[in-house]
Amino acid sequence: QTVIKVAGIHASPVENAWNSRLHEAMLDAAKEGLIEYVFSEGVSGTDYARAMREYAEQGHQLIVGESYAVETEARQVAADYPDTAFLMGSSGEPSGDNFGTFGTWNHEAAYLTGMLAGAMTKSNVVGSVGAIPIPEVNMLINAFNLGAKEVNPEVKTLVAFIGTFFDPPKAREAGLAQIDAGADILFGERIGTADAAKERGIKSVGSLIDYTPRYPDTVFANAMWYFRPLLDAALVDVAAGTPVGKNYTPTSLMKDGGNDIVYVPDAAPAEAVAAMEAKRTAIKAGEFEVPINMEEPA
Amino acid sequence: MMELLEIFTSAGIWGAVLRIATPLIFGTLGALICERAGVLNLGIEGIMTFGAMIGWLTVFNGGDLWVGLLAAAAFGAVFGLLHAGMTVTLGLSQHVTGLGITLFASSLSYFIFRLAVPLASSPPTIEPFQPLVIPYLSALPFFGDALFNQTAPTYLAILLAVILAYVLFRTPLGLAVRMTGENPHGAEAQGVNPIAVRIGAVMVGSALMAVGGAFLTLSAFNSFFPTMVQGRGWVCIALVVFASWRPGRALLGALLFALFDAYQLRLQAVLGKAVPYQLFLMVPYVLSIIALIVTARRARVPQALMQPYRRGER
Amino acid sequence: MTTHPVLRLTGITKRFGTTLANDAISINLAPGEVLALLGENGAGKTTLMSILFGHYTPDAGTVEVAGVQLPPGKPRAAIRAGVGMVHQHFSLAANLTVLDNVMTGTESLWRLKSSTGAARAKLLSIAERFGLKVNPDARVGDLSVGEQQRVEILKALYNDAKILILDEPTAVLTNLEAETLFATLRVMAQSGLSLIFISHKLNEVMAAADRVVVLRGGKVVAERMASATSKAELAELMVGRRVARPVREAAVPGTVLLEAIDLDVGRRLSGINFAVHAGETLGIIGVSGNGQTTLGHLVSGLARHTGGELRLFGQPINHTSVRSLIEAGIGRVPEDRNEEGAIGEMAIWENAVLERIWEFSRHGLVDRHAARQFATKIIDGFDVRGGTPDSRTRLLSGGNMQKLILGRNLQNRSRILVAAQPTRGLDEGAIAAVHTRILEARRAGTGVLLISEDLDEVISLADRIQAIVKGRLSPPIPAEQADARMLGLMMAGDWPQDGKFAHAS
Amino acid sequence: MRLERRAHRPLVLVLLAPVIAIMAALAIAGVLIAMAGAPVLEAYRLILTGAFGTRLGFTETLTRATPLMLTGLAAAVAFRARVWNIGAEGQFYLGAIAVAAVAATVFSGWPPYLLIPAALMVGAIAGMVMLLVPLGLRLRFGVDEVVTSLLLNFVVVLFVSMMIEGPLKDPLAFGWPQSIPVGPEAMLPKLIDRTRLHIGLVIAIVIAVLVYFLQSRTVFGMQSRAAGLSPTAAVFSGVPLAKTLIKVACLSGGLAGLAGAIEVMGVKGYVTTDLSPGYGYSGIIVAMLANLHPIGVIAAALFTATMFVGADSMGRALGIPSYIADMTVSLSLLTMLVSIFFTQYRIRR
Ligand SMILES: Nc1ncnc2c1ncn2[C@@H]1O[C@H](COP(=O)(O)OP(=O)(O)OP(=O)(O)O)[C@@H](O)[C@H]1O
Ligand SMILES: Nc1ncnc2c1ncn2[C@@H]1O[C@H](COP(=O)(O)OP(=O)(O)OP(=O)(O)O)[C@@H](O)[C@H]1O
Ligand SMILES: [Mg+2]
Ligand SMILES: [Mg+2]
Repeated sequence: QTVIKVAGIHASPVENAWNSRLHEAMLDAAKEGLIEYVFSEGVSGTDYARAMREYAEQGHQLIVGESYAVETEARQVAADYPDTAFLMGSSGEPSGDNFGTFGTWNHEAAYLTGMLAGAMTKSNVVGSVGAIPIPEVNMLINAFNLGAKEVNPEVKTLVAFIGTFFDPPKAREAGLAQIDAGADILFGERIGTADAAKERGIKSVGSLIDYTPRYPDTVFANAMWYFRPLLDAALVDVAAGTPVGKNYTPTSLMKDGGNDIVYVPDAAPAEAVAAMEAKRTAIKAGEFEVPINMEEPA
Repeated sequence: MMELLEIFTSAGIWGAVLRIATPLIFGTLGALICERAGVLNLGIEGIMTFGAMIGWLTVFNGGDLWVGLLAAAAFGAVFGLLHAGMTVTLGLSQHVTGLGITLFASSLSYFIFRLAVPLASSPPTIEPFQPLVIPYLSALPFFGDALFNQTAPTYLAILLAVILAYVLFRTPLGLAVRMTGENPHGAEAQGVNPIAVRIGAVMVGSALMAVGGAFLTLSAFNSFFPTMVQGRGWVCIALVVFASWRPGRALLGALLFALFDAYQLRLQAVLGKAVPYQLFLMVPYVLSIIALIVTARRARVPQALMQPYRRGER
Repeated sequence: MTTHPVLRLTGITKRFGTTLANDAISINLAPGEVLALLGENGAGKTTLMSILFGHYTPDAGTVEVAGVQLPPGKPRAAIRAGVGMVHQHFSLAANLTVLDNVMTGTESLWRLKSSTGAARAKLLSIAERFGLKVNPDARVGDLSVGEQQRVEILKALYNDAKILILDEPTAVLTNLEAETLFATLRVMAQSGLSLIFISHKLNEVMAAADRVVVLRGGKVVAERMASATSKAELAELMVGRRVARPVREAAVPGTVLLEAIDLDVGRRLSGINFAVHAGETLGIIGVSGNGQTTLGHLVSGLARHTGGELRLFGQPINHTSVRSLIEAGIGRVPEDRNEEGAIGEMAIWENAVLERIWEFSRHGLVDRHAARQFATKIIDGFDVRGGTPDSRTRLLSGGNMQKLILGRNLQNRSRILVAAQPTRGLDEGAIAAVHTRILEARRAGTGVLLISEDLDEVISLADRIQAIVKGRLSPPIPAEQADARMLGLMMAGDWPQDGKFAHAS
Repeated sequence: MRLERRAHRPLVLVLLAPVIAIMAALAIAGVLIAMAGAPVLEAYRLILTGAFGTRLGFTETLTRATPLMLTGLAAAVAFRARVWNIGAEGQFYLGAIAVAAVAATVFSGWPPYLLIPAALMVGAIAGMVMLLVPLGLRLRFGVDEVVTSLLLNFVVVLFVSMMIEGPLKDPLAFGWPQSIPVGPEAMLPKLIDRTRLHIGLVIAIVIAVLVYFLQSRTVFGMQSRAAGLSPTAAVFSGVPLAKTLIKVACLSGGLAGLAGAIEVMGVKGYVTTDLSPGYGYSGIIVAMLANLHPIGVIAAALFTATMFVGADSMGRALGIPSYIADMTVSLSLLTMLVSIFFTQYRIRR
């Protein structure tokens, strides 16, 4: 078995929750000896295409990253380097034989966290703090809200966008503002939100990564997203020489282990947990499909 | 519409105002000191970033929170020395040096952070400043939550504005700083060394800027993120002009700015997406510009601002 | 005087790049003595005083005050030793109050509180003692030039100066203010203060100084007791050759070129009347702050009249612009040559043509060849020394810059010349040169409007004289009838209300 | 010890200054590289090859220099007339979004030889408008433009963000906030195939030469310099101050707007809020490095781009944190400022 040379290009610093999922998965794969991994972080839109080309010219076989801000250019690069495989977080379609895409689908897990939140809220108000209303953020918050409403039709949902991906103190202030507006459970699409919850002694839900260790008494559930299944699928294709120019998103679904809920069992009432677990099983079995709504949440 | 006004009656918003304002107060006072001595310090954004990083790193490595603030101040002063060395001693362009320092200090912060801290999925945390409980006051209804539920650095920032106003307008040192900013030749003619005053002022000012940055990682939040200063430094530069170079008004300006910010965050909760959120985010900037228009005629710009002083040159 | 000197400068040498500004200068000053330092523009006077005060570090030489050597380059040490200096270019902060300006640097910087009260009392008592009235809380920028000068002196006295240095203290003062100043200085000298003052005005030097030291090219070239010399001798010593100001011959006035009839400019000038004839000089005198600047700006195209009539060559004109006036043949010498007259960082040729750029350009392109030729003509014709057309104008001395400004206006013979304070701050040689040019232009038929605060200058150049007081103009009197007393009265606003002097023509 | 202005700038020093500056910057960067545990000499070699050694590096350097030339010119033109335009970043973005708004809508169907010039024009005009606001505030109310132009940068970026999430949002981008594309007809022709290098480089160089001509040979150039050096003297000389400054602002803002337009039409094809990695701010630095000389701006932009692209590639090759690129650039800017200074001054005693 040959070791595949993989390069990661992160538009944000790798601390960013989303990037950290990719980064960790690749570090793990490297540790297991499956890949050789190098990366660049904080690569701006202007420099992104150059980074792709440089890695391609250096002979990396698989380039993993995100083409959200450079969809057109990224596909051009892929066309110019047909021997290199690209796996890009993207809102667009795959292109050619070597440009594969994936979306971040942890909406199923978000739905399940919403079910817990809806059951737990006393004020019947839950809030979400997001970065900017892009499809994958919208989808997540919508799923959370829907989950909450499913168990508690009375619930009122608040949404705030802070207008930037990187301002934890601001996310915290937005969280506080929602608490002031009555919310007693916060869904933190952005890091910083849970700090507000912690400060005011209420509960909070994390997204993408497991925030519970960081906020033990505050974050009772997380809508986890796992990149490893995506990476593995792409690695298989690269090793086999099959084209990677396809949409890998389905690998993100819960039934494939791409996302899941992680929660503190005794934080929520037992019947709420039971209802949620039932749904979880249904999703995994393909009996229930969480609706995908990419519209900006109202 | 009542809802829009009701926001102001919650204690939460006033507490938020003080918190949001704190880094701005430090930064604005820092920039104000520099400018009173005649030096524009556009290095502020980078210096705040470095302060945020080094303050956090100090605490992360076992330092006390206050030691973290001190470390930030010390490194801020070092960058101040760099800025002063170039703009005061050599008399190089203050804009360009400042922008260069911003670029340098921020990239250096990220670089050091990356080398010093093991990669983790979410950035490691420290135990930040906790709200300081002030006997009786913190327990007051409404006001306790609104005003007296802050961390120590916030009170320090407010105190600093008062101290700075006193120093500038009531002490010989303050007079020397003001004279240097108005007419360094005049200062020199009275036996005050304008070069030394400027270097000192820029160092002290930069130290405050860095403390403002450190507040973000030691009190407002508990981790360091690259780019987390998010333009707060530039806002401070505007606030100095808004304040007509007066510490009291700087305090007021920072609070006002914070009020808009806190208000717009809460407004989103009320109005939802009826209005693009960008419009709210614009409000503080637009209001600053309007305030500048209103105060422009009355503002007394330090006459020697941005003018290099070289001894023995005319 | 046999007492040993309070101040001793020994072998002071200072070089700026290639200029030797001070060349082994040695000077002594006795207690209570008033010493005048005289010399052409650029002779090195200011440099010498700046070294004495510690602004500049000398390349060689020492400064001793009362027998103790001062460390070089330390103004603070000089101040402590009792040296006070009033700078040629004021070193005041316009935005600060008088008291702030005076107090700066007088207390230890690390004191926790300024003793404002004590300082105010001290300032007022000094002001009282020397008759220098000021309001300690006034913002300096709101004061008149004369008042600012007072603040400068008070600053020096406040530090208990025993030696007071004044660098051209009267350059921007009127005769009246200058007289008051010198009276004050005499009082100070009698109370034991030693004084050094720099001046280009020989009258003042003769009247106020005990002793005169003349610098030329950075060297001491002569030393005279004031009682044993004359203005003519001093002038010659300064310049190194005989200079005499040209003498005005009788005018042959021609037609009226420029006329103001009951003219207002806002509230700054009201109901003024004057007429400038061809081949004649009309002098306007007045104490600063009475409207000269506005008058100068009006006829330079920078201000508009709001009432009355302004006639150019008999035609009423409504809106003036710089270009229309220059095209009509008005030459303009601004009162502040550094601020308005020339741009130091631009080349001489650029300053020569900037205000008439349309004559030196086509389709928006500057004809640099023609412009340089024009500048060369001025440099040759008006004896502008110290630069080529391409050198930076800043390098020119004040006198030469003034010749350049006159030259660009007179090269193609203006029909009217407006000259505001044309010799302010210039040395005797330069004054003579400027006066010669103005008289030459007049002889050739140019009508000259001379706005000046220097009575001697107005008396020697003008054919008729009017005074400006609080925005109003007195009726003219012929120069033959003018004497210092009469002009003094006029400047105080003392003229018959019917608009005619009894003995005027 | 004190500084003394040199009577003239010795040619040797003028030539040596950049060399010394770069060496000093690399020496300091070397310490940081060593801190990151990478081989320093190898790093230096990689910077060079990264910027020039390959076709990719070479064309990327030129591509990155293109917007810097234009924003550098924008700053140089304004600063010469003492119009402190710190707002080139905002003008850049407004120029870019304006192009995005018209290229594929109003101008759709136009032939490229009309469409491209017209779109560039629109970008330039948008930039102009953006600088006329702070200048107008200065002329009318006496508001210092340093601060207003700086603040407007943030307003413009928010405005752009509002546009690309609102009316100009690309419906085909699956909700990701980006503007509608300018369309293939509006894309500037490439200079070299399979690279990002486009005709914008030529445009920028031609404009630099034109600006040089404008400043050194025309009445406008002379008057704008006079207005900058001494407004009072300029007014006395009959220079129409407000008019001149307005023209300067149009030129400066126009150039920055054009930079944005060219970046969209040359490289990216649509607008996002990270279109510019601070080109507007770097332009100020470029202009100062060039001593505000338009031809010098070309060199300074190339220099800045070289340092960035080279150091960025080096960081990637050696696996050290990518922030090394910005650090190297800023260090070389600071050392360059100092070394240029010492061509004008000497230290005595
Ligand atoms: N800081 C300086 N740098 C360079 N040259 C200088 C400087 N100061 C003075 N000089 C030059 O030194 C010479 C003497 O100048 P100084 O100011 O002492 O003359 P001055 O006698 O005071 O003249 P004025 O009567 O015009 O005031 C002049 O040639 C002047 O240009
Ligand atoms: N823009 C203005 N608005 C209101 N008052 C003014 C203005 N400019 C001048 N004045 C006042 O009008 C009077 C005449 O002003 P002007 O500047 O013409 O005097 P001046 O004799 O030239 O003074 P100086 O010799 O000090 O320059 C003064 O009292 C002055 O304070
Ligand atoms: Mg002098
Ligand atoms: Mg005046």
